Amino acid sequence: MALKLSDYKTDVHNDWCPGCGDFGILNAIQMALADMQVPPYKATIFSGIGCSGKTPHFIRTYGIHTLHGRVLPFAQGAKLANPDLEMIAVGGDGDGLGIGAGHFVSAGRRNVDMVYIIFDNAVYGLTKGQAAPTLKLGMKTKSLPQPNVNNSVNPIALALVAGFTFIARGYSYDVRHLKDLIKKAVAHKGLAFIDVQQPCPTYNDINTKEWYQGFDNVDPETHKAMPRIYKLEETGYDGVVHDPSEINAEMAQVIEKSNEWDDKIPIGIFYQNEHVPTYQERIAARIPDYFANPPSTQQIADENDKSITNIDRLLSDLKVDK
Amino acid sequence: MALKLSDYKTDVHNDWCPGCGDFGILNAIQMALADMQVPPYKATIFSGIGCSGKTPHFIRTYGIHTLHGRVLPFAQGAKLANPDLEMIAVGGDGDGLGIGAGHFVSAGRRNVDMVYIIFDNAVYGLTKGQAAPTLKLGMKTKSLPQPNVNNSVNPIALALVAGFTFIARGYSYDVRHLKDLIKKAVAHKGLAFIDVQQPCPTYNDINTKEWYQGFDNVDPETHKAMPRIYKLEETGYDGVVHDPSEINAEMAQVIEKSNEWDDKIPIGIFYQNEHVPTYQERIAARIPDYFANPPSTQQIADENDKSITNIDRLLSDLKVDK
Amino acid sequence: MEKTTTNSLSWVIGGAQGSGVDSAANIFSRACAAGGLEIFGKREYYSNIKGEHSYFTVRVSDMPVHSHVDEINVLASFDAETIFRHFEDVTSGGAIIYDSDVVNTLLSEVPTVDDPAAVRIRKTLEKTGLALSVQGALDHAKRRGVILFPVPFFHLLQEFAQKANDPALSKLTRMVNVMALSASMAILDFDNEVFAKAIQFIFRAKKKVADLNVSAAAHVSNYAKAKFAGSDFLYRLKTKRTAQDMIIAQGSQSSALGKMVAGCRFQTYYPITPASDDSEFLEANEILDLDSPGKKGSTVVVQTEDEIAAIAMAIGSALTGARSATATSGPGFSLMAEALGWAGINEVPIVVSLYQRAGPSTGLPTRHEQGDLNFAINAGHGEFPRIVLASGDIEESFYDTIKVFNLADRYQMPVIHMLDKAIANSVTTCKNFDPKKIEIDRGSTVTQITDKDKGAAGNYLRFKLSDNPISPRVVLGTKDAIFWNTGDEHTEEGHITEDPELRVQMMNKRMNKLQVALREIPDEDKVVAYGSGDIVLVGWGSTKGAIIDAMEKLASEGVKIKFVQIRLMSPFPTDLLHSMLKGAKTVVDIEMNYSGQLGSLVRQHTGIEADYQIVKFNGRPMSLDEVYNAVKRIKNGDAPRRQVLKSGA
Amino acid sequence: MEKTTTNSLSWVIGGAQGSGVDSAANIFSRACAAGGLEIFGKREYYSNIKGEHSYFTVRVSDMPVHSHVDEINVLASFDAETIFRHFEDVTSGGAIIYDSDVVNTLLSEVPTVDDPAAVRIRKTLEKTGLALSVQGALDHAKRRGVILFPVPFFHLLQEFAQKANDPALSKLTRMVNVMALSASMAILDFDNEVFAKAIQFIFRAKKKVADLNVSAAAHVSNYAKAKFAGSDFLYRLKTKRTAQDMIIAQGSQSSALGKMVAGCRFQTYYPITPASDDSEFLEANEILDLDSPGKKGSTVVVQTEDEIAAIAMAIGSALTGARSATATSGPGFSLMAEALGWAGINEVPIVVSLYQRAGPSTGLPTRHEQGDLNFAINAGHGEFPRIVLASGDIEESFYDTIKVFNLADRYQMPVIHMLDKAIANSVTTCKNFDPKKIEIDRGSTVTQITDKDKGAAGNYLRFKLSDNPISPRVVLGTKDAIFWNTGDEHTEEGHITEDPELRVQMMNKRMNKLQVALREIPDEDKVVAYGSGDIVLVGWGSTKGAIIDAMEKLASEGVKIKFVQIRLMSPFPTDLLHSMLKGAKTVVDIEMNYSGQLGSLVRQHTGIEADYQIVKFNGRPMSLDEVYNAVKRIKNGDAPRRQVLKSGA
Ligand SMILES: Cc1ncc(C[n+]2csc(CCOP(=O)(O)OP(=O)(O)O)c2C)c(N)n1
Ligand SMILES: Cc1ncc(C[n+]2csc(CCOP(=O)(O)OP(=O)(O)O)c2C)c(N)n1
Ligand code: SF4
Ligand code: SF4
Ligand SMILES: [Mg+2]
Ligand SMILES: [Mg+2]
Repeated sequence: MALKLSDYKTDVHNDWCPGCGDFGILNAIQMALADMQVPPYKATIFSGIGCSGKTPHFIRTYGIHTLHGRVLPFAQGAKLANPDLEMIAVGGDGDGLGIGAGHFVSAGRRNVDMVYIIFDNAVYGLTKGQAAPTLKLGMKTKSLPQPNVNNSVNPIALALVAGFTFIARGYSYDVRHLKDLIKKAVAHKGLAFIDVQQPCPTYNDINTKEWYQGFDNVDPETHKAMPRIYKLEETGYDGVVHDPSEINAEMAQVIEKSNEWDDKIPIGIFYQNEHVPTYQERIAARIPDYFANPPSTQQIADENDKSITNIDRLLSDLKVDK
Repeated sequence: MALKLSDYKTDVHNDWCPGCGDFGILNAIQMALADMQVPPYKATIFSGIGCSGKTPHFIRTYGIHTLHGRVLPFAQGAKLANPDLEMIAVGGDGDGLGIGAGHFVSAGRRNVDMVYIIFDNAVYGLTKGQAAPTLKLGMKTKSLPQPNVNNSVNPIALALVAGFTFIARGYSYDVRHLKDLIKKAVAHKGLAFIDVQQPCPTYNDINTKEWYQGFDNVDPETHKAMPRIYKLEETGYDGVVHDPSEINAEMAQVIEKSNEWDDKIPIGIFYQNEHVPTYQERIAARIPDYFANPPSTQQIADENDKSITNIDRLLSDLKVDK
Repeated sequence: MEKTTTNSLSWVIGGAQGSGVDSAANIFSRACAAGGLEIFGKREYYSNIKGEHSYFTVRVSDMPVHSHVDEINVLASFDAETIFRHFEDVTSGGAIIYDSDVVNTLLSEVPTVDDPAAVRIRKTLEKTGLALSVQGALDHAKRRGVILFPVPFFHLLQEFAQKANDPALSKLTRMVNVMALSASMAILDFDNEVFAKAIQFIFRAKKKVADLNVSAAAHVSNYAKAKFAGSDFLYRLKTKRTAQDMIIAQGSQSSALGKMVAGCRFQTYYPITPASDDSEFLEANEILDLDSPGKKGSTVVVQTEDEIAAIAMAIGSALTGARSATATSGPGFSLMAEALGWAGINEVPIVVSLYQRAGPSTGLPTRHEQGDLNFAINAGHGEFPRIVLASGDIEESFYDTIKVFNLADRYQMPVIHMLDKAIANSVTTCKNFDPKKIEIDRGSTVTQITDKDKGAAGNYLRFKLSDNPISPRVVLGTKDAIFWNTGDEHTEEGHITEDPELRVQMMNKRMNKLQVALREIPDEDKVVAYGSGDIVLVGWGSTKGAIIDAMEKLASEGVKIKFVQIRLMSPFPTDLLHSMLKGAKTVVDIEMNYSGQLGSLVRQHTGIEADYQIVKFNGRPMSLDEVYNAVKRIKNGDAPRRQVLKSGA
Repeated sequence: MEKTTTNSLSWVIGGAQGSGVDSAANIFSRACAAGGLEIFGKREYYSNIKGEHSYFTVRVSDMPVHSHVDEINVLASFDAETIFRHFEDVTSGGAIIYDSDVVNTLLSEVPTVDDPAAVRIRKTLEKTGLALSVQGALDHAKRRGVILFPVPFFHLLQEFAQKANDPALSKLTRMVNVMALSASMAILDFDNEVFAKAIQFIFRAKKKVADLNVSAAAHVSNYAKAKFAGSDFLYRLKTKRTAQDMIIAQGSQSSALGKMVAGCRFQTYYPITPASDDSEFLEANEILDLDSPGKKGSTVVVQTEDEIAAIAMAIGSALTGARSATATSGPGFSLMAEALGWAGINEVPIVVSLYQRAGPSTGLPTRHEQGDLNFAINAGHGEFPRIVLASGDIEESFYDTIKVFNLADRYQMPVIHMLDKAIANSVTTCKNFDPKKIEIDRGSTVTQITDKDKGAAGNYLRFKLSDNPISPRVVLGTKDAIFWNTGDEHTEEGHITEDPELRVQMMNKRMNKLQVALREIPDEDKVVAYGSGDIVLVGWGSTKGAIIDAMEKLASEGVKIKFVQIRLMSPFPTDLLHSMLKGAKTVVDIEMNYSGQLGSLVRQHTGIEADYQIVKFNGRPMSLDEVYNAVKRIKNGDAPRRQVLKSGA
């Protein structure tokens, strides 16, 4: 029996603000899971703390709502202990790129085969609109007493330098496109990152839906709004590293594209590189049966509750009469 | 009376291992301070924890040996409270790019006018040689039971993406070159980063002095060692952003250069961009007399120990008979 | 109830987050205060931005009030959920003001009423055979003698728009908050002018909005006065002359105001409820007036990447001589544990304002608890000196804020100033803060170094060992005073040492400072006793208001109790407390946490075990009634050793 | 001293870090053990990689030994600093083996002797009018009856090279450690063959090095036996048959071995002294033998970016059902405070091996202290259940490690296993570990979900409320058992709730588990009593060895005392302790920290205040003598209430 979209929904009341971009991302995740027919019990959604952090409660898969900034370590630990499960980590921009920036960089170094989605609204939503790391320098959203004094971090470029092997950007009001990105991210072998532009109508009155749609940016000729969002794939951009030798050129291209902002904001896949071994593969290179016998499923005791681990070899080294 | 090099030395016994690359960095810092004639009491060296963390104790300026991974926040706090002092932060690669990676990224967003030097030996020295974030994937230094399972982080590229506005690499056995870099970093308006290649003869038997000198990499023709280290400035490389429009090209060039390794390792200035306002300038844009009257020197009480802060304006808003 | 009750009531307004409950409550509070009345208000809300139920309770009286009560005399509402959530608490003779358009709303139609609450409401209504709708709830209330005041908000808005000849106004549903408030004011017969002035004040930043709200309020008021004339409702609010020099103090501002006065010039923070307000108020008012005319002070407020950076930056700043602080709540404080120890071993004066909220972990992030006491006292590995001071109410918190900076400087150690959600999210009338009352004490500092400050090697001795464990402090950048700091054990100069003897001397030096502090800190900052009686309630922090009010109520019935408020939590004022508990027949530990942390602390230090424990940990602050009833039971001898209080929605 | 002392001595070898002190001591220990003797050894070193002074003390006896003594009977050295550091502690009749080439080295020529130590040494020498040189120190010792054994190491090395016809060997100064050791063995008349075998064993990974060392040792031995024949030195080590099934256990491995047996299959860590060894041993032996032949188990050991990630990853792993742990020391543990609470509220079994070292902050990172007790019990904001168990010695730590995993699973909460530097850096002979002794108890788990596990809405109830506060656990990936976790307060399904009633129920559920644990945990894991007597020493952790040994010494003098070792630090075994302290005339709190943390804990829970306190916080573990003397003073009635112990270099 095929799984339906509704099979991925819980009956938990969703208390995001009306019009919040988070809804689109939630839908896209659920649609992607349904499209891929992932059995709900085989997937776990991990989240950090923030408005975005509530996401798992609305999805009927295992849902682990962790601590502010720590979603990646929690999720990586689970994935490494049970590589069979689908692990999707989600969280806010403050969560992932502010307090969590260190884990972000370190996760890139590991390349654990999983997905990380950032709900990028440029504000700390749940704490009432302070500037988040992606808010541009000098911007003053309505909740700020003064213009933002910090430079913004560039999540795409940061992911690239950190070592993420799949890097994409989505837009929360283009749900189908985002859903496809998520499916590709899940299919990717390695650590996949999706930065989702997510309007927060309550606190971010700059990067609004209307702004993304270019309502403030009307073509003087056609008098039509010029949408800022465009799709990389429609421009012939190819982010795939086909051969490791391309890396430098590819990286330069990613950096350049990731610096686009203001009038043109690309979405789609910026970068994909499957030439880097996953962390799981690196473990398997040391522990040959790691995939078949990962930590979560190892038998540790016999039917009489006696440990079956045999440390005689190690103890014999300690024997005094050796 | 001119300050001499010896004026920057303490009589604290230095217990680094013989031949440690740290000595070169220490000398370079002291020489730079002497060259610039910085009065010792006007400078503070902050450090993290590690072999490198002991550095301030050997320098006769104020010295604040902080916590593992936290040197940047400590130093930034001090600098912002007293922008008149010269603040130099130093620490290990584990300190700055492992546990401290989040602060590294966030410091880039601030661009506080100060200097940060990483002693990059690719190992955790003081804890006996575990892999540090800059150790390349698959490398097995003598203290590791297994080859390194993590990808290395690229400090130059990370600094670039984080927003550091001066990014350089030095080599601890080229003390004069490093000294010049430090002087330029101090002179730079904004946050300056120097990644110093620092051989750790005790634990890192891969990236040794001999390796940097190319003893393993002998020119088949001349039979001479081909040193890996070369100077960017001698190749005509120009890392200075002369105009903000050059940013993309400049970044691409930095990324490419920073990816060079194995046979050729560039040192020198990768990037310098003074078009970004410093954090101090951003504060001054809000608090006009910030530079003249920073937190550290503000008078807060009168001679009778009465507070001189007048909150009448704020209290009057609370008055019930208003 | 026949007699009119004047100037003594409990008023509650509820509504969805983001629908203006706060503004309405602020107007109400200010109006009362401006009308010479005393108020105590408190806010309850979900960890949510828009849509979940929030409410504001304001108690009004002729006499000072310090707490809320469980009962509601006037419930002002403009949505269905508020009725469902609170109808049972409205007293006989009390009023419910509600939107007549929502009466048919079913309980099941309000998604924000979560399961456990819905089950309880359903049970109540079913038991009395009433409909599972707003109407049912209203009927339930009515049967119990509550007086109902239906107001057709939408219709009135349309009328208002018509009258103003501006159809667009009919869409301004954002104004229903003030309209519901105005209906309450009308039935309470509150002075129109004072009310209008309060509206103007709260919306002072937006003159047009203010005017519109005043007119809309007047429109509703006229309607209500006409419609409800002659009702049985007998509560009244009568304005009087205001007392001189009273303010209406916000708990979210008192500590920030104290910081300004204290001379705190550097504050770091990472956003967290309910601590962020402290920093945001400082930032919004970063330029400071000084007594010297023409000169300005300023506070540098830095939003950091996390709480580790927050405390580290504040320490860095403190080293330069700036009075420096950070403000946080439980989760953030957990992350500060390591750096706290660094400040401790390096004798750096630093203030952490710890706004407690309900834990553990993320817990109930917008709810109240006093669950961090043990942690605050013990946070950080190893042993280092710290001072922990807990404020009992808004007024205390202002003066305490100045004191904690003095303590930090004087004893050169981290000071944790314990506040909580109940203080931060409450508002009260009180005497205007006196910024000159507490003098600035920067402790022992040196700016000119002489030979006596130096060691044998000619170096300045930052951590000089002498009979006085407090060595004079210098700041970075001082001439001739170069020193070092390290998280390692250090020499007098501040260099690393592993010498066993020096280690012992340095440990003694640091820890002995606590003895000095304990000797010097005035008694009133350690423990304060109120009243007298055989039963002694020992408490701390924000339960103070409810206890003080309950004491008064008990006293009016001839039951005399004593309240011992512990303020200095560490170092523990053992001797003083001992003397205060001497002769107590019955000792009662009263606090807002599961395990009775203060009780254990008292026992640990004094050996005295409380005879009774009154605790609460459902996330809602203690009410006057709860304290009153719990003490009554003890008095009557029918109390269990542990009473767990559970009121609050 | 006239009589020969056989098989009872304290041997110390010292030298610069990195010069082979450890290897020499390991060889010595193993040789003694292989010779049927019992040993207890401990290592002291600076937070430094090369050059600072380190030393290893080994006590040898016919009978089991559990501690070190202050006195040195044989000091084996090959550098000047070791003489300066330890000459005063060598007993009359004891020996100093030293490099005859360093006798003229001046104290001022040894830069690693830090100021405070240098001042002390200078004073001692000046007082007796001796030269401030190695010679002076040796003279000082000699005057006190110490027997001097000069060995010309460099010359012997040259001879050795000549003999072996390999001039390069003369440069192998790295071998002086074994040479100094060999000289000790020679004067102790230790069995050559057993000694040689021990060398071979320690260098077993490098056959050539081993052989070389054996030959060099023999060369020195011959020299020493010839040269020192007929000396007054009267200590001897006589080998015997080894007892069956004895091991020489390393404190750095016992917990790791326990983890393997316990079935811990996922360990995270961030490097830190002295905890890293635990993880590194697991990693080095990541492939595990199983009883089922042909099959292998494995441990995934992840070095994380920091300790926050370490605990978070371990929790993530634990959610999948893998037994998971992390190991750290104070600074790292400070960073884990927040996540600990998350594990607590979500009832996740997780083990934290906390290797205490001397704090606060970076403190004395390679030195010893029991300073984290209060912190371990209270770490993390808010209130959540946890178990804290402290091991007293290496052997205990092996079995306790298995137990802590059982406790974590059974009670579904974080368990902190307290160890310390003294355990981690010591070595002892003991009975071989029995991996089958402790059964594996995974607690209440479900793998097949039935309707009774589900709630009204058909969802699995991970946190089901029932009479039993322990709800059966499922792991991620279980069919039909979808649940949620959150740091917020939760419903039975694991969704966020702010309901006040549910909150109270969930708090009760979680905290009640502690009562169950307290009921079920066997007494011997709570408190263990040794001996009997009027004076009762109450202690915890690694002071056990010194106390046990001191008890024995006191008993031999007819002084009988009782030792109560508290093992379960939280939840506190109040009743059991009460019963054990009943009738005690004098209660003595003995521990390795400044403030007597255990003492306060005991008072907090039992109301019993210790009559005396014996504390130590100079970074060096307690010696047998210290405990003995301190108790003697108490016994004799001339002890102050607080005795601060200070021995150790
Ligand atoms: C350690 C810690 N610090 C602070 C907080 C308070 N906090 C809750 S949500 C949040 C920010 C959320 O912003 P973001 O991550 O961007 O998520 P959003 O709400 O925008 O989806 C913060 C700081 C916390 N829960 N834990
Ligand atoms: C919170 C914390 N975790 C771990 C440690 C232990 N520690 C001390 S030094 C060090 C690593 C040092 O490596 P690096 O930063 O590269 O400096 P290096 O010694 O190589 O100069 C660590 C992990 C610590 N001091 N604090
Ligand atoms: S505050 Fe912003 S991000 Fe949060 S729910 Fe509302 S709209 Fe969405
Ligand atoms: S361990 Fe390495 S980095 Fe540390 S002092 Fe020795 S050589 Fe230098
Ligand atoms: Mg956000
Ligand atoms: Mg390093």
